[in-house]
Amino acid sequence: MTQAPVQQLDQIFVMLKHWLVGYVPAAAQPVVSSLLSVVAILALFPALFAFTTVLERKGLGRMQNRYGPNRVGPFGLLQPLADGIKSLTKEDVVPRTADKAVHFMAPLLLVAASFLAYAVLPVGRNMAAVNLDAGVLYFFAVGAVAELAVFMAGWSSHNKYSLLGAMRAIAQMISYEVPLILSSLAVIMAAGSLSTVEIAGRQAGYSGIWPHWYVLTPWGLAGFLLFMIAATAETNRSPFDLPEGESEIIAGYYTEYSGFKFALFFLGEYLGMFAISGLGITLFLGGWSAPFSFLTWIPSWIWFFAKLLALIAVFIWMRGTLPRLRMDQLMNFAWKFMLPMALLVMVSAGVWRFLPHGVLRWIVCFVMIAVPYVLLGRGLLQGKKIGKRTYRFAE
Amino acid sequence: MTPLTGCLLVSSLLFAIGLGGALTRRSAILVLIGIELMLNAANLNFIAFWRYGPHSEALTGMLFVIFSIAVAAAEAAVGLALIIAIYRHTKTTDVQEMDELRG
Amino acid sequence: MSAMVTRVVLEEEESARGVEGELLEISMGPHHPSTHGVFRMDVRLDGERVTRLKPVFGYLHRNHEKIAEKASYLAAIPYTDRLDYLCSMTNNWGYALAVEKLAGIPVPERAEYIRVITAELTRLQNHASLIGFLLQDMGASGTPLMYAFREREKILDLFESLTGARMMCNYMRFGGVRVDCSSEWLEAAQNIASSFPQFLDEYEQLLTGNEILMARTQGVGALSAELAVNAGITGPMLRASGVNYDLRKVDRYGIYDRFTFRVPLGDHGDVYDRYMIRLLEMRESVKILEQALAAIPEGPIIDPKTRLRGLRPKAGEAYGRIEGPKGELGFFLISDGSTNPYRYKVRPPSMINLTVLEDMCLGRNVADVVVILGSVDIVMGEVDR
Amino acid sequence: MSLSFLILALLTLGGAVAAMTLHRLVHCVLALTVALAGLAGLYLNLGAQFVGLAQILVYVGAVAILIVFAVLLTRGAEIASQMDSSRQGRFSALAGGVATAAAVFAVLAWVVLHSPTLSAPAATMTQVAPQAAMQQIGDALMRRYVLPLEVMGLMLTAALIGAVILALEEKPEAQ
Amino acid sequence: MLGEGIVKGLAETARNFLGSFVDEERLTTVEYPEERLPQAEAARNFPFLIYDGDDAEKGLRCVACQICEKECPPRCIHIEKSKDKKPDYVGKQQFYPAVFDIDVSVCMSCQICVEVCPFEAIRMDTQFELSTDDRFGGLLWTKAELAKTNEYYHSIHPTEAGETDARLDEEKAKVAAKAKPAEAEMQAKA
Repeated sequence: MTQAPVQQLDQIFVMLKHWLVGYVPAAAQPVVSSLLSVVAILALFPALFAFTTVLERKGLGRMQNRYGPNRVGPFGLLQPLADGIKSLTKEDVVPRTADKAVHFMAPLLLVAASFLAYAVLPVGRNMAAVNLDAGVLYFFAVGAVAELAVFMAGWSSHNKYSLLGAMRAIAQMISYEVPLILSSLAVIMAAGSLSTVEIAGRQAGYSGIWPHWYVLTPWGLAGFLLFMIAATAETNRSPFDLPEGESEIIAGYYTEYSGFKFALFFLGEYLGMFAISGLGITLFLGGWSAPFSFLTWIPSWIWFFAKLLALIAVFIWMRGTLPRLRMDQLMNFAWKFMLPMALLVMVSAGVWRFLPHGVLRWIVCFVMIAVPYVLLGRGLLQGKKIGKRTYRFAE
Repeated sequence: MTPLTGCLLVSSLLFAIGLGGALTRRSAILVLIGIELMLNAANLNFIAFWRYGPHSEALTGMLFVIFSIAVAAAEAAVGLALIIAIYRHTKTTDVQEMDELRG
Repeated sequence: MSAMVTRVVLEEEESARGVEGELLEISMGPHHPSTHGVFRMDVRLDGERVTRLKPVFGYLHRNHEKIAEKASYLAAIPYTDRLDYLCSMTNNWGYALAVEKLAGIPVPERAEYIRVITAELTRLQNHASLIGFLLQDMGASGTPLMYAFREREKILDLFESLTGARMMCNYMRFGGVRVDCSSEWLEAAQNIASSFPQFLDEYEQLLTGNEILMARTQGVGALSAELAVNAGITGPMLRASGVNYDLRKVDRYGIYDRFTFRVPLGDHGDVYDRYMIRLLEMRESVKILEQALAAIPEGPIIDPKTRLRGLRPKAGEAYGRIEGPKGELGFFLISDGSTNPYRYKVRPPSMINLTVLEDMCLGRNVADVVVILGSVDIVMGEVDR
Repeated sequence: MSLSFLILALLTLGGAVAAMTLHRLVHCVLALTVALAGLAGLYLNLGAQFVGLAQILVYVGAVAILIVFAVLLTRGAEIASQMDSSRQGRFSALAGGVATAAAVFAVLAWVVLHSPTLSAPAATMTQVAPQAAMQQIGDALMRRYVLPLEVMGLMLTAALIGAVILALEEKPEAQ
Repeated sequence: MLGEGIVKGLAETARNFLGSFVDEERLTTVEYPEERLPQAEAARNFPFLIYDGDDAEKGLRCVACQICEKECPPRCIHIEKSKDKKPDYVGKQQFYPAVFDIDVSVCMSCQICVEVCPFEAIRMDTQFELSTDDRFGGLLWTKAELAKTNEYYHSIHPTEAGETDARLDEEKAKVAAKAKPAEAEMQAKA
């Protein structure tokens, strides 16, 4: 009877919630239940944000052969506390010519929109705040609101750099939304559902020790990579951090923000990153399911957060390595590479579905993706005459 | 007042607001916004009738709205492209000054 | 297309489209994260395309030349440290060379070798950190810069143990150098010279093949050989445009004719070429270092007959120039026979290389402006003096 | 009629009024997004989940942004119109427009309130929200409405190409 | 192939990431102020005046020749010559500085004063934590603050100090050799 405690551990939060809800009158139960979920999300993800800022700074530091923050608290873990106090006590500067109301609302809207997205993420078995029938659609709809918040911030600041940053941000977010949605469509097609809970559930089975994750198919892997690239662009992370490209346009759309509002932007950005990583995990990496069948005894929510942290680490790794793209190159990449590849992934997912099981469909799907990848990649580089060069020397 | 009547009243008010704006505002972009509002008022009607009318399982009203949203997106794109193209020529977005047929 | 024509075309376009509302005028700097100090560019943008760029400098003007004219020949040396504060050694050398020409002072053998060694070390650290800064401007969040600084630290430690200061070395004197280097010091320099290629390999692994870096730099800020020569561009920037002009080969000042090294030349004159030329130059510098460290003789380090204090060269003029890491660094001196120069003029490579900034930037993107500026290799202390 | 319906209706109508009366164009667009978001809320309130979410995705995410871009691209016009202070004939045009709109609303409201079918007792109406699962919508789109769907796709493509061509910068003719 | 260089770069940063945990050579950070780098013997920061013996007034080597004041590039030294004289280290009667001020905020640590001093009286200190909130009092150092013992000099620049002492001893010996016959004469007279 080792199964029972394991299951209990897996469902500990679900049971906790039921137990708490059981104490309120029946009429108020739905409200209290959703309130509990909201409180959990509101507490958990900002905490993760705080932790990630330290992780990022320490990780970047190590990549650059430095220590990173290590003065506040043990291993510098209290650094976010210090940062929070600092941003709270800083003067909140609003430019005189700014559109005060819009300037005030932009960070709030951004953070609110970022939080809303978590409603449909299943962070563990039976652990989604809402099981929406159109969960993925909801996710993208809420994500679209962030674009508006970014525009509001850039426009209301009445600063040229802010406006440039906002224009860049919106153009980039709209362009990369297309491959983002298209690559998720492949999974939606394969799973036959728009519900995040169901998509995660579909991937929970195992063949031998291997899970049924979509990433473990040729189209799934390609789709996952495309999804993560688009997600990087969508969340304005390096190498797609043009909207806030420090060396070019200071801080982009939040140039004119200071103090706590600035911190809110920061929070919103990270929340967006977690949310979209969470969606990537749900769609491609099997959500909360364990990577091997013999590891299922570890609670599902641990797996979800482990995967989330791994993806965040990849984000940090990329940031520590890559320089930034230019606007036109970014657009070229979106429309000339990402879009055709995403369409191909969709087609390939369809082919995968209708070919019989066996080696053949692996080969067909792999070739369907690999050959255009090589060709498109070559076109992207050689079309612009980009490549390594040789140099001559004078004695 | 039944819920349906409420919806229809809201919808007709929305339509009137859009119409009033489209008629009185001079900026072409605002006229377009007015038209969008009127279109959305119609969409609300469809949804309301789907919800409270008979044969809701046929989803006709809903699908009509889905198509309508797609059309509206196309309309907005083309409309704004037109406004920008005109602006390039005449340096204005005022509908009352766009009175020449010659570009 | 020559810059003048580009400018005219862009201005016509500008007036055709009407200036208000569509063109954005932004002031990049003097407090902008990527202007390498206090440098300002008045940029006019059409969308994100640059239609006009006016460099504005002088924020860091410290009256260097006039101060040097009022100071004795010796007292001017510490001020040359502060011209291009990354490369005080080569600055010292350029000035010392000018005074040596003016007063006809010989330099002992060992001093010449030490000068070559310190100058090439300076070149290594300057180029490495410049590439780091360039990548920083491209948004690489400091990683290449930190790697460059890691290596630079070793060289600066070496300088400190020799001269007492890390950056403001104040080391060379007319007639030689200030203090002798020990054999341990030479060994440490040898260590750096032999481990540096390893760092360069690591650096290239991180950067050279990177598609984003190539896309950001290839074809960006191209400078034709003709314009480069006409504008008086020197240094790696000129060689990236394909002109074989290296003062170490042309003037063979000091003892550079004793070393075998090659001068890398680019064909496109764009930012990528400038980046690569600097990388290749570092490898050549390492070669020179190896040869110099192997051949350094014993002997005096300064001409014993030279009066450092109260030097009164005969009336006359002299121009001493060296191949600094940034280009031709020249010092022009006129003596009227007194203890301080009658006229003292610096030819700052940073500033002259900066003059073609607008030509390279017109019609390009804002993001390119930053990268192009980064590739010029400027230090505002030298530009503004 | 529930409280949520009232709130959403007020939000929608308030947004619409603001969108049509505010002075700065960007404010109008922001107000418009409020109105459209309110409408999406109304759809969700009425049980049309897919439509509500699509409304947010398309209108807030795309159309509003598109309009914002148009506003920014025609910034010159706004500056000019702000300086334009001629108010002659504006009042009569304003009054005419408002009167027309009011008349239309009066007619529509009269019809709604006096229609015999609509004033039927509420009991005959569907009280339980009809089910509209994703599966059903998908089925309907792919089976019964497949032709309209295809036409829609074609039209969207045409609109995309058309918009790109219209807004494409005109090349100065070769001389 | 597209992405090759990016993957190489990622491998490089990963190598450095791991290397920073195992390789001392890579992680060059020194956590000041708990940890400090050993200072190079040649390190220089601000000048100080050397005195021999215990009394700063009496043993000060400076003879107020004002060469350093003239040669100092930023002109941060201010000297006022004394009216009377005192014996210097070889016993010769010399002037001494009544006032010797250095404005540390102006000084650019160039060491020119050390080079031009013919009396080995001024040397560079290695102290660098000199920040103060009092710009005019705290950063204008007077003779009393500048004077340091020869032992201190030995402790910070042992090699250089040794050479200097050797030079001074030689000079003293020379003077003494010259003085000896004279002394003997005097004694003989007496």
